[in-house]
Amino acid sequence: MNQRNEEGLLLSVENLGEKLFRLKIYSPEIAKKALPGNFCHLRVNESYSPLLRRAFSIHQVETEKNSFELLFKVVGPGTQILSEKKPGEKIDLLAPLGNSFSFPEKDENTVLLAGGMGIAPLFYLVSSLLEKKFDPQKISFFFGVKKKDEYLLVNDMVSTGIRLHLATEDGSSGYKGMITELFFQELRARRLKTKRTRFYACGPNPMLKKVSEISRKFKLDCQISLESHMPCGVGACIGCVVNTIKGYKRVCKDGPVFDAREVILD
Amino acid sequence: MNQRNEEGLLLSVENLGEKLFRLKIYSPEIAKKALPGNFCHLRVNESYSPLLRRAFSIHQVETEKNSFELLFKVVGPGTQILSEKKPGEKIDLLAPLGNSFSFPEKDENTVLLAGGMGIAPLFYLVSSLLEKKFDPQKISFFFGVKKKDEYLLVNDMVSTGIRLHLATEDGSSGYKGMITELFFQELRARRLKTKRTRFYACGPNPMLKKVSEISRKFKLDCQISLESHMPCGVGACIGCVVNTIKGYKRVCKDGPVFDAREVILD
Amino acid sequence: MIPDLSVKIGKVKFSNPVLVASGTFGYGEEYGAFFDLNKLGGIITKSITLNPREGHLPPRTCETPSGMLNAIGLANVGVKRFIQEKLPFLRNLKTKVIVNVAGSSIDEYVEVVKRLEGKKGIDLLEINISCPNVKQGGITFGSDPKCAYDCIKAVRDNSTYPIIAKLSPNVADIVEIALAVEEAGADAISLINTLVGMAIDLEAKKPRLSNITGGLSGPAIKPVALAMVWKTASKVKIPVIGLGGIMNTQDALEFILAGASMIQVGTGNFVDPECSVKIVEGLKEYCQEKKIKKITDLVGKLKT
Amino acid sequence: MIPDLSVKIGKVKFSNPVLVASGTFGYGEEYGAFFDLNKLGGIITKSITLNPREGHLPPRTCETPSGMLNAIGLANVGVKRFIQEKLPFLRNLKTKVIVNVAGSSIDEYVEVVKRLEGKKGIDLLEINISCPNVKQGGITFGSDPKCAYDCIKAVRDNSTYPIIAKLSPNVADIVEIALAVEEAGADAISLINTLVGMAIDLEAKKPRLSNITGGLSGPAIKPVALAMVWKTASKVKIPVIGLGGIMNTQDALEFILAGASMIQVGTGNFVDPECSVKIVEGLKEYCQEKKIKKITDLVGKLKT
Ligand SMILES: Cc1cc2nc3c(=O)[nH]c(=O)nc-3n(C[C@H](O)[C@H](O)[C@H](O)COP(=O)(O)OP(=O)(O)OC[C@H]3O[C@@H](n4cnc5c(N)ncnc54)[C@H](O)[C@@H]3O)c2cc1C
Ligand SMILES: Cc1cc2nc3c(=O)[nH]c(=O)nc-3n(C[C@H](O)[C@H](O)[C@H](O)COP(=O)(O)OP(=O)(O)OC[C@H]3O[C@@H](n4cnc5c(N)ncnc54)[C@H](O)[C@@H]3O)c2cc1C
Ligand SMILES: Cc1cc2nc3c(=O)[nH]c(=O)nc-3n(C[C@H](O)[C@H](O)[C@H](O)COP(=O)(O)O)c2cc1C
Ligand SMILES: Cc1cc2nc3c(=O)[nH]c(=O)nc-3n(C[C@H](O)[C@H](O)[C@H](O)COP(=O)(O)O)c2cc1C
Ligand code: FES
Ligand code: FES
Repeated sequence: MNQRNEEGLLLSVENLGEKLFRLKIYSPEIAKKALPGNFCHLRVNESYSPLLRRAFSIHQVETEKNSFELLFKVVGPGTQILSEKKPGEKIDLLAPLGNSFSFPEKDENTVLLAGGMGIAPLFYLVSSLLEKKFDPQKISFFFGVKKKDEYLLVNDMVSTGIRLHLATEDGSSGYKGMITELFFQELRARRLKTKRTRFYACGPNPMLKKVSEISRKFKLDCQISLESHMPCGVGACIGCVVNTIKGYKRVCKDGPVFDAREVILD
Repeated sequence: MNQRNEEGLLLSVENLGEKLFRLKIYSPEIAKKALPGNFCHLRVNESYSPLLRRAFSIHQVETEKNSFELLFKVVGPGTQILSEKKPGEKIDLLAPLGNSFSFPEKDENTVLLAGGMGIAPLFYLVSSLLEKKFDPQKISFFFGVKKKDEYLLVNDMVSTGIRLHLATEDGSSGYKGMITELFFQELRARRLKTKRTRFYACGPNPMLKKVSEISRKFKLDCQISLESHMPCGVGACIGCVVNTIKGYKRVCKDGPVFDAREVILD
Repeated sequence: MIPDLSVKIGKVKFSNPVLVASGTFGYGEEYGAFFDLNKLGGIITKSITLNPREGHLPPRTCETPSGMLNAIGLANVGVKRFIQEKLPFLRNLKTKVIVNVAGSSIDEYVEVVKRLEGKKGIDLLEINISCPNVKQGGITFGSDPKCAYDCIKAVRDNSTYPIIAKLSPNVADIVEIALAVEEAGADAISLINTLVGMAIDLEAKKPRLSNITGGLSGPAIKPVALAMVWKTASKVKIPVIGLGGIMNTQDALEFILAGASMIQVGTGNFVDPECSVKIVEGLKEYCQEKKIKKITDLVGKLKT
Repeated sequence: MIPDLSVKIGKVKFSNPVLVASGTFGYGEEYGAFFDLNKLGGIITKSITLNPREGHLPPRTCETPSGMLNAIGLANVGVKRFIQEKLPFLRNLKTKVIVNVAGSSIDEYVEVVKRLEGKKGIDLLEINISCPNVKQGGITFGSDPKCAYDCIKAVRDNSTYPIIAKLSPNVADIVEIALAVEEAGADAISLINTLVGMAIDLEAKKPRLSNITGGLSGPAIKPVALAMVWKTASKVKIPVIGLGGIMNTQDALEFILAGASMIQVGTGNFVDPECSVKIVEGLKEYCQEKKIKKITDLVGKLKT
């Protein structure tokens, strides 16, 4: 009974761009325990529409303030309702859930790839590394979005001194194309070390499929954070599985972080 | 095609007491057409919980302001959601629906009986009579509630000069008991004329059952406004029927106003 | 490009595939106040029986999560008054008129059908062999392939109108029933009628419906309806008409992809009286946007 | 007054009538992190088959109005690993343990049941003759009274545990099946498993589930479940266990009034992991408030 249904208190709701929102939630328990890669399973209201909980990565934690953040995009009814919440409302949460990213060694390089909302958990990972005094120069962050007004938190990242690589699919800013293409170019041009380097990726499935192929090809030590439809979120229903070389694994319990080389995305 | 799905604009939401709310809605069409006794069928939100529309009597109309009012009590999810609406929101309405009260002649007496939220349509009827210069002294209003903090609009009624009779079930103010008992006493004591007098009643079914029995016994010309579960509200589903001496009648279309002597409530 | 939304059942050509479901649209008059009924593909009447029926005691309906229960009890004016009082209004419409017929014995179905024969203003019949709210007959015809066959065959032999058989979802194998009515000569099949359900008033310790059980409709049953349409459409040669929880264009398109040639809006009419015409518009827009010339090109195009 | 919530099935006495439904609670471990499992009347395991099953391709679930579809495909560790890896955890609980058994042939059911025989930590078996998500067997056993009888009889003859037969709602006449399994020696009946359903991704023109169809659960199906419990409970002598959309104490009480001696929480666990224990508490409070000495006094007390 170490896990509980937490009742968080919504501290703030920020609109960061078109359909992009950041929630800050007060919950000492979660703020204390949450690790980069963990997620929370959240009930958006008490009605039956929508019925099931919605999963969101822990995006940032402020331990001293007993709070943590979520970053999300409005894509359907659940996220719509969430975006309309007001500070002071209670939030019904199960968290922290799932496994977490395993950290690099101090002297290793870190390369992160975020596609769209994939930034949510990876930003927390970067913050944690920097807090642990990792050298920002050894951290490369690849961030790709569809068009430039979907960029998020870029200034925050620039100010940390990490190496930032940006791409937009429509070429409105940065490299024109998929972030995985830019990444692949850098890899092939050997501008990225692969030895003693830890790779992390999060984003839409087609992107992660690419990442997992590249990881297998280049034998990268790469962790990816997956999404799936999650009825229970705690490992009980076996509904959220992903295929791996070791058979089906539950994204919610055995993941959401998996070794990119083991996952078989279709 | 004289009826339409109206989109009203919510002008104000007032909390008039525990769980009691009054909404003012802007809608020139409805304000122009609505008669005392008419109701509106309202969709509280776009989700499927609740799925069906909710019916509310037209409680007041301000023709010059192109607005009308609803008065309701929070009893379940639909009314709860409605009570949380904010001015400026759009309200999806079908109105005015149903038949309306037939008015007394100028020289007739008028006796109205409201139980709880039954005040909603009857208040509109009284206002209309007064506006048409009916003599307030010829209007008697019996208003019964469970306990005194459920009284509504009493001051408004007092100031009009009509004869007000109040009752609470718990005796916390006015006559102690059901409003129908007080009414029956007054009738038997012949303090109420029955000739050239029009009676009107609205309230919970047990009350209206009493009223309909009394009306048959004393041969009162009495109109009652009924409630029923209304899927369509327009007469198409035959779901909202009430039994009458002429067979089942649709409350939404053949009513909600019926002759008290014809209705058979169980 | 104006997409072609027309569909055919038997020899009847509908201007579009959107119908309104029996029992949710009365005899058409009421909703005529809200929009031009001629914009619909067709109107299906409340079930008509031989004699007028008062229907069940109230309460007859109640709401359930994303759905509703009804036990109207086939309340209707009876075939005679239908022809005298209701048909004249329907006859004046340009939209297609489908008369839904119910009965508690094959003889009753046949008798009603005979009386409707040759009446001006009727384009098709929908035979309700699936009503869960009457004791005799009704649903039993719909749950046994032999009974379903006999009933539809008898109607077929006594009517020259194209016939739609409306089936019950309260069966183990819908395909079996569908094949039986196809064999009996039905020109189309409509699926689904309501699921048998019940709701309880805990406070009163009583059923919410006076009839105890009723029929469940609305978005709650859409997944069940879609599955039945999909299973049936691939097995029968006649057109399938899909319904159950259709509330908007997207729902309608899902049924069409699953194999429905036409769709019906039932409970959706209550939630939004203009639901059906909005779907007609929505289908047109969808076809335009996706450059689909004929709506029939979409039927059954689910990739499985 | 502390109300007596205990209930008996066969010779097994449960501390209260609240169970968690098969497939929604794994093998108990996961939810043990959220509350004291011993507060439950009992735990029903995921369906166990003879051999381990990987289950269907993802996506395996999707949400529908007030409900969800699943096509897990009976993914489970198989009876051998169940006994080795999962039973030890369950054995240490004080709550009752019900092992749910599935198979694609009567032989498979019998073989699983034989291997479970005499294993410490098992209190009852629930025989799933109703899973809509496997091609062979499964649901077919549950939709024909003869097959249902044969399956339960074979299990009965090969097991000394009390047996609960879990029935499918995808039938025309649930009472017929219930009477058959009672005749075959079942000690109780649980109703309902999921309704067959389907959902479509319009954008992709593909079914939302890789298995195309799945099982519908949650509040959407509660009216269907209540009707089946009510119909069955008055016809069989053995206890009926009700489930389908139970999300709170009120829902549970409605099933009890309709005739259920016990209830199960399925999808409700996903919405609120503590849903089941909250119902245990809620039933206690209700009985206290209404001065009901024994919960069994409420069973079937619907006024009709
Ligand atoms: C472990 C995990 C972490 C996540 N972290 C974040 C995050 O930090 N920020 C964020 O914006 N989103 C995140 N998501 C995705 C988020 O859960 C979905 O966007 C959300 O559930 C959509 O709910 P909805 O009701 O708004 O839309 P729905 O109506 O539920 O869905 C809208 C669209 O999204 C798809 N969808 C729904 N749920 C998922 C899902 N779980 N995975 C993939 N597709 C889905 C639907 O198929 C549909 O196309 C995460 C998902 C998981 C599983
Ligand atoms: C013609 C008409 C006019 C009405 N006018 C008013 C009004 O002016 N002010 C007002 O407060 N209420 C009025 N009502 C009642 C109002 O419609 C219900 O209170 C409302 O629908 C409850 O919705 P809910 O979702 O909050 O509660 P629900 O969950 O729907 O119901 C809560 C409780 O109310 C009962 N109930 C629900 N709908 C009705 C109904 N239509 N009739 C009787 N009982 C019902 C339910 O059985 C339940 O016990 C009127 C009803 C009708 C038919
Ligand atoms: C109030 C009501 C009355 C109905 N009456 C009939 C009827 O008389 N005959 C019939 O064949 N179906 C009847 N039905 C079933 C509908 O035609 C339709 O099959 C069912 O409601 C499912 O569709 P929906 O979910 O769109 O409502 C009725 C449904 C409702 C809700
Ligand atoms: C994800 C999921 C998996 C299920 N797996 C099983 C199973 O393995 N065996 C079984 O008998 N029932 C299974 N069921 C059915 C449930 O036990 C239950 O009968 C059904 O969900 C209805 O109850 P509910 O509405 O409370 O969920 C499953 C249901 C769900 C939602
Ligand atoms: S969501 Fe239930 S096992 Fe992952
Ligand atoms: S609510 Fe449909 S007929 Fe009255």
